[in-house]
Formats: sequence, structure tokens, C-alpha cells
Amino acid sequence: MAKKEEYKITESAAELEEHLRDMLFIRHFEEKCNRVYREGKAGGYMHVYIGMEALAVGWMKAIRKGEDYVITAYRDHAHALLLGTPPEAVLGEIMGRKIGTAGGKGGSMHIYDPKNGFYGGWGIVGGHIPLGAGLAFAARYRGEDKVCLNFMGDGASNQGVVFETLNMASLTDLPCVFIIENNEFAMGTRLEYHAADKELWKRGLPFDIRSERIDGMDVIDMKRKATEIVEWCRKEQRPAWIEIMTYRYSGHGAADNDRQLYRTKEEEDLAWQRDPIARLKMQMIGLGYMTEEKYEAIEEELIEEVERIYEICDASPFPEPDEVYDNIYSDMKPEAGH
Amino acid sequence: MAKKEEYKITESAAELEEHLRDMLFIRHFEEKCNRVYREGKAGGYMHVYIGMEALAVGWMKAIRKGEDYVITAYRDHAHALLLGTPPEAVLGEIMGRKIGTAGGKGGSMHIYDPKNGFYGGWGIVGGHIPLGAGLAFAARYRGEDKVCLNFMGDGASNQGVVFETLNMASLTDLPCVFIIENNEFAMGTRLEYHAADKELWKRGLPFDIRSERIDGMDVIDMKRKATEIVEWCRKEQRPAWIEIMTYRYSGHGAADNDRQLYRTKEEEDLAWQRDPIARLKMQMIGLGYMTEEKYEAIEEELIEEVERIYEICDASPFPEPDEVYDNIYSDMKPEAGH
Amino acid sequence: MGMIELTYREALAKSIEEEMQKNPEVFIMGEDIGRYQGTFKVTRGFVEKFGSRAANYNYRILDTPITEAGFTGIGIGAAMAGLRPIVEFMTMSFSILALDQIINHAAKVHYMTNGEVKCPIVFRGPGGAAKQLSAQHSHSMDGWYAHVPGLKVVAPATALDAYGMMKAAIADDNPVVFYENPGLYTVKGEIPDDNPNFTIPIGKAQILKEGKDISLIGYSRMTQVNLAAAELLAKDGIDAEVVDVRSLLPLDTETIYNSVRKTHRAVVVYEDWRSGGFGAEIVSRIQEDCFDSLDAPVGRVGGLNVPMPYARNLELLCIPSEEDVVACVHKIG
Amino acid sequence: MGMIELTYREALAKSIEEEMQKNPEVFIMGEDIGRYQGTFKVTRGFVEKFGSRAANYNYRILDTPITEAGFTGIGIGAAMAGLRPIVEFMTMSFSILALDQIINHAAKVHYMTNGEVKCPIVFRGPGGAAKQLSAQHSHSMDGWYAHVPGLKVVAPATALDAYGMMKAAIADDNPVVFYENPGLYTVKGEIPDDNPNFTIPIGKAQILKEGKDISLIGYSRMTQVNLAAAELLAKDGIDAEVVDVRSLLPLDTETIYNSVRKTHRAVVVYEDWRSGGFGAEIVSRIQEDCFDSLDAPVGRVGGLNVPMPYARNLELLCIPSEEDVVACVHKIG
Ligand SMILES: Cc1ncc(C[n+]2csc(CCOP(=O)(O)OP(=O)(O)O)c2C)c(N)n1
Ligand SMILES: Cc1ncc(C[n+]2csc(CCOP(=O)(O)OP(=O)(O)O)c2C)c(N)n1
Ligand SMILES: [Mg+2]
Ligand SMILES: [Mg+2]
Repeated sequence: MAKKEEYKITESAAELEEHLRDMLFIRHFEEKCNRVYREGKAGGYMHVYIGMEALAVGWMKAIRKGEDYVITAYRDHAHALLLGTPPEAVLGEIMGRKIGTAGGKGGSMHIYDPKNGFYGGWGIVGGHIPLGAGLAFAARYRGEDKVCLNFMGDGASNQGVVFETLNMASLTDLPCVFIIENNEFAMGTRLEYHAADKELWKRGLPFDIRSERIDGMDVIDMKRKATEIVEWCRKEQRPAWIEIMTYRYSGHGAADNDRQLYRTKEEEDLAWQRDPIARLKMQMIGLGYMTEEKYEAIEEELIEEVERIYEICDASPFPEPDEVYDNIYSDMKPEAGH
Repeated sequence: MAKKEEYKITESAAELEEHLRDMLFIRHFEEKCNRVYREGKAGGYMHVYIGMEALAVGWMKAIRKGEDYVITAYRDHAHALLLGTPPEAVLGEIMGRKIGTAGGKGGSMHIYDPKNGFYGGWGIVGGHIPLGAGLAFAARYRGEDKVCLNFMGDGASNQGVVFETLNMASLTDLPCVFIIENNEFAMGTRLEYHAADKELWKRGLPFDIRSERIDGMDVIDMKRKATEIVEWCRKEQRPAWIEIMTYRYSGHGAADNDRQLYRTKEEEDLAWQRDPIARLKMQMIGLGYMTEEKYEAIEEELIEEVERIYEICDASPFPEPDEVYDNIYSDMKPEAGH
Repeated sequence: MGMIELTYREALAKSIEEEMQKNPEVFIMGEDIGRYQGTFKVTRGFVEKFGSRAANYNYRILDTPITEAGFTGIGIGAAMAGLRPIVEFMTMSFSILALDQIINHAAKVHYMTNGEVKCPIVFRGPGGAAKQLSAQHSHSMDGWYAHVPGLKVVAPATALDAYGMMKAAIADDNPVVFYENPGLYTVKGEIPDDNPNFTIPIGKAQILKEGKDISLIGYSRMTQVNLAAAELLAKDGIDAEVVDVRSLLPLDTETIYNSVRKTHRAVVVYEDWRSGGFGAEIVSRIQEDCFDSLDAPVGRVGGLNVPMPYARNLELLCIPSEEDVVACVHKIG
Repeated sequence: MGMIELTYREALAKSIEEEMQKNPEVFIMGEDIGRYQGTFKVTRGFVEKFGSRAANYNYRILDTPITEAGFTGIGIGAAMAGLRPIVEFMTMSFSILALDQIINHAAKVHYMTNGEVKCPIVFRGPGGAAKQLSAQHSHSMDGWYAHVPGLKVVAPATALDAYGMMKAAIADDNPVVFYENPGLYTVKGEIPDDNPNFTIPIGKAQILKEGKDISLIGYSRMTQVNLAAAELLAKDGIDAEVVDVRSLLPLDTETIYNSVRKTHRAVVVYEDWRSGGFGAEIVSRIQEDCFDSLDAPVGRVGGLNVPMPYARNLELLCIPSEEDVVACVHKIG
């Protein structure tokens, strides 16, 4: 990882407040998701983004929203929310309701919003990486001026198809940013147990791809670097492979109550010192852009906002039984019945 | 590629003659295979090793034959012959006869001889690479002092499973040498069209694996470097990733009569100047270890030997119809009939 | 309508080429399909007609590395963005490496987005045995794909159907597995020469020969085998009807049932391993829905349940022949 | 023989542990099976008992990266050298990524070497729906594997069978796919407590409940569903026989046929997508070989032909229930 440079904050107070609100909203949205899950109002597998907020916020500020493509795995709530998907549609999907982004058919792992450039929401670790390259391929094929942000976890970066995709992305000059959300764990497996070399950023090198490692716990820095990289990809029409260092404070999924099996309380406490939200808050207070009182007011407002969204979702209907056969095909239904 | 050092030949005349004979035997065996194929006495896909002889000869001299493991893809005649598989069993298999290594069930692509350490002979490009690592794993698991030579083509080195295997081989400290037979082509696709960076040796680096590129057209050099690497793997109990530069003079397979589609006559002629057999012959003549007459005599002897083998195979029976159900399982037969 | 006699291979090429000419968003990708002209030469001459990378950034003919999962996924992603890729597998056996992409991604995305994202893509290539390609290169795969909701699967048996159904497959907004067979590429047939909008819809079986005594039901190359078997049976005085299924998913049970209800006897023929092949599904449906019309159990002829052996004499044993079909007709009585 | 009541999950763990204690060449590998104790906790406590990498070079419990093709292939290679690996898939859905390794390598090597190289390996994990895991995590896969010569495939329905058949699978010199189901892990049963050499052979079906009116034929969790259906049917005065297939490849047709020849009616039940699932094969064989004994068409109950939806109400529609079985019994008449 390149040593962190000192930087001067040139962003306006309003801009920084937007960053803060985005991160805080995600955090409280995700906290609510965890509670919703515990209460049995969501099921299956659900994975929250707590601790990683600066990463998605930084990158989503770097792109042309609604034009550029974004794709990720199952840890996908934040990406959708930041791209402009209505939060009721996200939480509604998580709760399996008709108002959800997929009418309740996808669940937490499968949020999509193509109108806003969001192409999911995928559950097979590493499986969506070539799809993201394919979106970039389509942009290039048509001569559109679009890039694709192609997110994956550290664990996913071991999957063979990722390397296959890197090779082809370089061979065919795709405007695609491969972004590793390195939160140090793949479920219960620590980075050093799953990767022969912990410096995942190196994996782009043998494919002649721009490769870097960046800290992802500082939203200002993240946004600036992301912006530079995205514009580079757009201009050069070449891929980049970027490892972002972050941490997930929660368990792997909402059903993971066994964090002690793979990490210590001390380690988590230490990681909390890098909390991206606390950092931005302190930076803003230092600049006189924020006070404790204002922060608390914002937080309260967002918590209420999340509750309001939840109430809407909770009152909304589940899909109708006969919808089970809808949208498997664009033009027909499968043979019905058991 | 490390610049080629000058070296002094310390090998005895007898030793060098053995290298020469090994290479020449392979070449004439393979020429015969091509003829046998054209005459319709072999079918399916068949891939010969003409031009690449120094590579297999060098590596097979570096290992403990019959103890160490060897595995490769479908271009597999040379490996078997050098490990000591009776040539009648190799050609017999290619001709689909009962005396073949697999009783005629495998064909050219699937030669096996586990007693001599040879584990095939595989047809899915890249698919056998984890198997080779598994053989090395077994050796390490049991605390045996064995290494595995795990051969693949340049085209194969793009397959995702190869990268997955490298990661695990490094994580679990496997005594496995991954050897890329880089003959510059994957069927009709030239290296630069299938690999984003032509220096394939770099692909081991992000997995913290010893990685090198070596010329494979000089049998003496090949054998020496191979020996050093094999002993290093055995001692360190670590994998290595070695790219060997070679060339195939024939078409991809015996059915490929379209070399002009993907390369020129001039290019082939240039490559012939690197012919490993001609090089060793000249080296030996220079040292006074060989004469033109003796060379011709050896060649004639080997050609006759190959013809003798062919006669045996051609006179030998095809498998019996009811063998079709044999050896699918070790202890039962499948349900019979159409 | 002017007609021209072409092989199945040429009919395919003509169909793909015309669609590519009509719609710039149709492109084809696969191993050695460009400069090398394709392993089974379906794309012969394409790179000259449509250009190649060397000339400019033009990927209408995209030679890929040997990374089935990766390039298939890239094709699927491109289809999600609205392009219409045709993915060639050198053989269907190699599509096994891309199954996760096909089954978990292409076949699911329309459902998981509740219809927001379409995936108009064709996966094509030869399945089943060629000649002595042995155990790893002779997979049929048709039944596996036909088992997966979200995919359509077609397996035309004639040059005309190859021509018309390929057009339908390219026009389809859903992922279509287009199953060819090495033994069909040289089969000849009459094709419309001046009607690039000609199409044969997916989802319709056809009767290739009418008959009253027994229905021989098959698809892909086995339809040709069934036609040959019908001739043999005619010599025994048995008038067989040949039902060419053509489309496995969706399956046109109506045409199949109508035939069985007429003949009261049926044999289902497929090249894939007999046990667990897609023929079992066809048999199951017939006996479920035509039970009272059946005068005998529905017969089955499938490939032997063995990995494909190399030796030609053994290989020939494994693949169903017209004699095997005739034997089954006599067996069910 | 002392008996102990255990869950299916515990029975599996006990079986694997005993085999590992008996034979140092048996080991287990998979994602998060060690330190994390396994996603479905089958390997709970194993790493403490058998050691982990941290302690020494000891791979009896091998936590792997998320690279299904790679680690499966390494397991297969180890088996080719004579070790006896057990490969856990977190779910069978993920085994799709390793299919080429399983089908083209493990299942073929014995044949392609004409018996020279054995491949004693077990592939295990839960297939089918758990609870709201949606479209990419709910694949059954049993029929795909049971279609492949060279593999054996078992799908026990009870804790005792899980215990005894796992021992048989580990002892087998061929690759065995051991198909579990998330819904079975908590099912309880009596297991021999002091007989580590106990085994239940692969290849035998069993009658779990005798009956004279109809045969309910299934495997894995569907056998439990059939037992429940038999109770419901009893209330309607229908005396159903429950045939637990247990082993899909090889398939014990004798036991199945004997039951059908006694009851003259059959319904085959499986969780996988109805169309093209392995149940179709069982139906086909029954109608082929017991045609004259059948008083009605063989009924089928399979999963709906849809990618698994997330919403619980839709998901429950997709999975066959005892009511669905009863309905089918009434339908075939
Ligand atoms: C192919 C495949 N194998 C296994 C799983 C189960 N699984 C889901 S998430 C996960 C861990 C992934 O870790 P990482 O890529 O680091 O992403 P993170 O969850 O940390 O964001 C695993 C093993 C899966 N979904 N797909
Ligand atoms: C998975 C897979 N895809 C495609 C093929 C068809 N095929 C056979 S050999 C080959 C080229 C391989 O090239 P390389 O790895 O360089 O080996 P070489 O033939 O040059 O020794 C291809 C594409 C195959 N056998 N397996
Ligand atoms: Mg992670
Ligand atoms: Mg090559």
C-alpha cells in the first residue's frame, strides 16, 4: 500500500455533510436490517456493510450515476442505496415484499436497479466478475463513454474466473475497475489463511493491468483516489485492479453469531478506531463544519427515516402465489405444477 | 527470461548420446504417429511433441523416475515414453488396441502409467492442474520425499483453475513444479492474442511462488536447470512456476492442416533454427563425441525400432466388445444396454 | 421463394451471418472462431467479412482465450447490457466449465430482477460423440440444460431447422442453448436463399414422416437415426411415425401426445447416457398423460451408460443406431 | 449393540470422525470447515480433535479458499494417489463450479486408465432448498450426478443411513456423491454407539413403511415427506408403502419393482425441478419394466420448474409437501 499522503481538505462543508449523511444512513439502515433479521422479518442469508461505508460512498461519488455500470456480490444494500434506489425498494426486497426491487423474489443478496446502473446483487462468490467485464465490454462495443465498477470481496478474489476475466479485460481493453473490498475475512477465514500473498493488489500485475492498494476507511481520500482512477479508465479505456483495505464490524452475515471463532474482541476494538464515520466526524469538527449536537440531530433524523421506511415495508404485501411463475422468461411461463 | 549464460559441457559422451537418442526416438515416434493417423489407424485428436523434445527429456532426467509424480495434458506421448512406459503400450493405445496403456479406451490424449509415476494424459485444457497439486499434496501429507511435475500449455495457463491451484499450492506448501510448455500457440491462437502479458512466468509472483522463465530448446541447459529446481522443491517443500520457451513444429493436432491460418512459413523456418536435436548434435560433433555417420546410424536404428513397434501394434487385437463395461467402477458395472 | 441446398454447417453459418448483417449488436465469441476459422468451421470466412481486432476495435468476431467460464460470463454481461452475443463452445463438453455462468447467472438474472434485466444470448456448439474423441470430449449435456428453468434449449435435426431456429434463437430475449451434433454438420437440406427474415419458432415439434404403427421420438442427430430406422421398419411392414422434438425446453408435448394417441406405441431415442437422460422426461410425460392410449410401455433407446471409449469398435457400441431403435420397437412388442 | 439417539448432523459427524480415527489417510477439506466449525456445523469440534495447520503440517481438516474447482481437483489428485479425501461443499449449489473436476476427472480416471488408477473420494454437502436462500443457493443437483457413469450417488433420509452410508462411501474405492439436505440435519434417529465398523451398503433401497395400495418412492428429505404423506393417506383409508431409494446410482430397481408389483400404483417424489429431474428416470424404468402391473400411470411430484424465489410464501409453494403427494395419489386414481 502506498504510504498515505497528508491531504488538505478542500471540500465544502455541504459536500462533507453529504458524505457523512450517506455513511450514517447506510450504517443505520444496516443496523435495522440486522434487527429485522433477528425478528424473523427477513430470512435467508443477509450481509451488511457496517464498517465499509466509506468505500462505497467514495466510489459512488466518483462515477456518473445512472450512466456508469455497477455490479457487486451479495453485500449489496449500500451500493443500491447510494445509486438512488428507493430505500423502501431495498428494504422491501430484504423483507420479501412486492415493493422490493425484485418483487420479493431476490432477497437481500439480489438487489438490482438497472435504471440506476445497478446490476446486482449476486450470490456465487466471484461469479459476477465476468458479468461486470461484460457490461464494460458492451459499453466499449457501442462506443459509449461508460465505465463499470466491479466489486468483489477478498475471498472472491481467489476464484479462478476472476483471473480469467482480468486476462480478457486487459486483452480487450475494457473500461472496468475491479475493486476488492478487502475486509480481511471471507466468512470465518482470515485473509492470511485464504490468500498465499496478502497483498491482493499484486494479482493484476501479470495481466499488465494498473494495480493498486488504497485505504478505504477515509472517505475523502477514497473519493479522490476513486475519481482519479475512474477517469483514468474512462480516458484510457483500460481496466484497473484496486484493492481497498477495510473491515467489517459485524459478523459475515446476519446469521453469523460466532465471530469469536475467528477473531478476538481486541482485534475488533482496534478496528473500531479506524471507523470511517467517526473519522469524518472528527475531521469536520476540526474544521468547524460540524458540532456534536448537529451530529446527534442528523443521526436521530436518519434513524427516524429508517424507521419510517421500515413501517412502509412492514405494512406492504408479500407477492401473490401465482407470481411464482412470472418473469422466468420474457415471453412464456414454464410448465406449471409439481 | 534470465539471459542465457554460457556453460561448459561436463556431461560424458555417453550421457549426451542418451539425451540425443531420447530426443530422436521421440521425434521419430511422433512422426510415425502422424503417419499412422493419416492412414486412419488412429483417430480422434492426436497431438505430437515435435520440436519440444528437449523440454520433456530435460525434466525427466531431473526427477526420480517411478517415484516422483508426473502429469500433463493430451500432448503426452513423450512424457510416458521417457518415464519408461513400453512404446508398444503407448502406440498401442494411440491405435486403440488392447495392449495399449488403457486397453484402447483412452487413445492418444489419455496415456497413463501410474507404476512409472505417470498420471496422464488429460483432455480438458487446464483441468489436470489441480490433480497434479493433489498428487503433491498426497506426497506431503504422507511425508514422502516426492515431487510432482505438473505440465501445461501456454493456453492452459489462462484457465482459472490454474490460478486457484497456485494459491493453494503456496498456502499448503506443496512440492509441485508447475511447468508451462510455452510453444507460442494454443491451437490456432498465438500467445499474444490469448495472454494479456506474454511473460507467463510472472503469474506465479502474486502467490509468493518461485517463478522463472527458461529456454527449452537446449537439452543440456534444460536438464541442469530442471535438476536444480526439482531439488529445490524437494528440499524446500515449496511450489515453483516455470515457463519454458519452446515451439511446436507440427500443427496443433494431427488433424490440423491449416498452419498457414495462424503463422507463416518464414516463422517456422526461423524456429527450425532452434531445433533442439540439431543443436545437441552440433554440440556433440564440436566436442568430438559424434560424427555425421554415427548420427545417421542412430537415426536409422531408431526409425527401424519405431517400425518394429508399429508392426507389433498393428498386429494386435482391438478390445473385445464386452470390455466396454469394464473398469468404469472398481467393483460393479453400470446398467447395461441402450 | 428461391431455395438453395446447403449442409447443416453452411445453413448455420448463413443464418448467423445474416443476423449479424442485420443487427450490429449481434456478435460471436469463442475459441479459435476467428483467424482459425472455427474448429468445426462454422465460422469459416467470418473474420474476413466482419473484421478482426487487428484492423480496429471491432469485436464482432472475438477470439477468446481458453477460459470458458470467463468468456461465457463476459458474454452474459454483454447480453445483460442488451447486446446479443452468440457464444460458441468448441464442443459442448467444454461448456461444463461455464455451467455456473450459464445456470446461475444467465438463466437466473431475468427472474432475480423480476424481469428488469433480459439476457438475450445464444450458447451453441456440438454435443455428443464425434469420432473417437473419447471420454472427456463426448458429453451430450442436452438433458442438463433442458432441466434448467430460465433456459430455452433447442436441438434441430435438419439443415432447414438449423437455419430457421438459429434465427429464432438470436432473436429470443432469453438465453438459448443451441445444441448441435458433430454428425449433423454434413447433412444437407434445402434452405430459403433470399429470405433473411425466415424463421422457425422455438417450441414446436414436427412430424418428419407420418406413420400409424409406432411413434419414434427424438431430436438432433437421433432424428436422422429415427428416419433410417423407419425405413428399416417399413421393410418389416411396420409403419413408423417420426416425431422430431426440435425444442426440448419448451417441450411441445401436444405434437408428441397427438402422435402417440394415434399410434398407441412410442420409442424415445436420445444419444446421451440412457440413465437420467432427457429422454426419461419425455417417457415420463407420455406415460403420465397418454397412459390409456398406450398399448405397450414406452420404449427407450439411449447411449450406453459408459464414459465414451476411444477404440472405434467400442465407441460405435455406445452410440444408438437405427438397428438399436428397431430392436427396441420389436422388444416393446 | 448399544444405541444412541443422534441427529442426522451428529450421525454424519460421528461417522466421519470414526473413519478418520481408524484410517489416517482419511481427511476432510472444504470452506470454513475447520476454525469456523462448518457452515452447517457437521465438522463442529473437528479441528480441536484432529489439529490444524497452526500446530504442525497437518491437513486432516483443511480449510480451503473459496475456489471450488481448485480444491476439489486437489482432493481428486490426492485420491488418485490413494488418500481418501472427503470434500465438503458448503452447499451442493457451489459444486457446480467444480463439476468439470467431478465429472471429467474423478468420474473418468478409473475408466480412462482401464482400472489402473482408483479415485476413492467422497463429495458431500446439502442440496436443495434450505430456507429463503433464493435462486443461486438452492440447487438440488442429485439428478445431474446420478446421470454420470463413474460416480456413485447416495441420498440417505435417516440418521442411521447417514451414519452407515457415510462409512460405506468413505470405504468405497470410487467417487461417491453424498447428497444431504438442509432440512434433514435435525432429524433424529437411533445409531449404534459402539460399533465403528457398522456400515450400510451403497445400492440398496429399503421399505420404511409397508403398505398395499400405493408405493411412494423417494429419497433424501422427500422420504420424510412420503412418511408424512402415508399418515395422511391412512386417514383416507389408503395404505401406502414408503420406498426409500437411498442410492440413486446404482439404483436398486428390484426393491422398487417388487413394491410396485405388489401395490400396482406408484408416485415418485423428488425435490429437484420436476422437469428432467431424476424422478423421471425412476418413472421411466417402472413403466418400462412393470407396465403390466400398473393400474394407473406412475405419478410424479417434483419441485416447481422455477428458480427458487426468496419470499417464504413463494418458496414454500416450490418445494413438494406431503399435501402435494396426497394430491398426486388422488389424481392418478
Ligand atoms: C462459489 C461460492 N462458494 C461459497 C459460497 C459461500 N459464501 C458466501 S459469502 C462467502 C465469503 C466471501 O468472502 P469475501 O469474498 O471476502 O466477501 P465478504 O463477505 O467479506 O464481503 C462464502 C464462502 C458462495 N456463496 N459461493
Ligand atoms: C476446456 C477446454 N477447452 C478447449 C479445448 C480444446 N483444445 C484442445 S487443445 C487446445 C489448445 C491448448 O493450447 P496449449 O495449452 O497452449 O497447449 P498445446 O496444445 O500448445 O500443447 C484447445 C483449445 C479443450 N480440450 N478443453
Ligand atoms: Mg471479505
Ligand atoms: Mg501451446
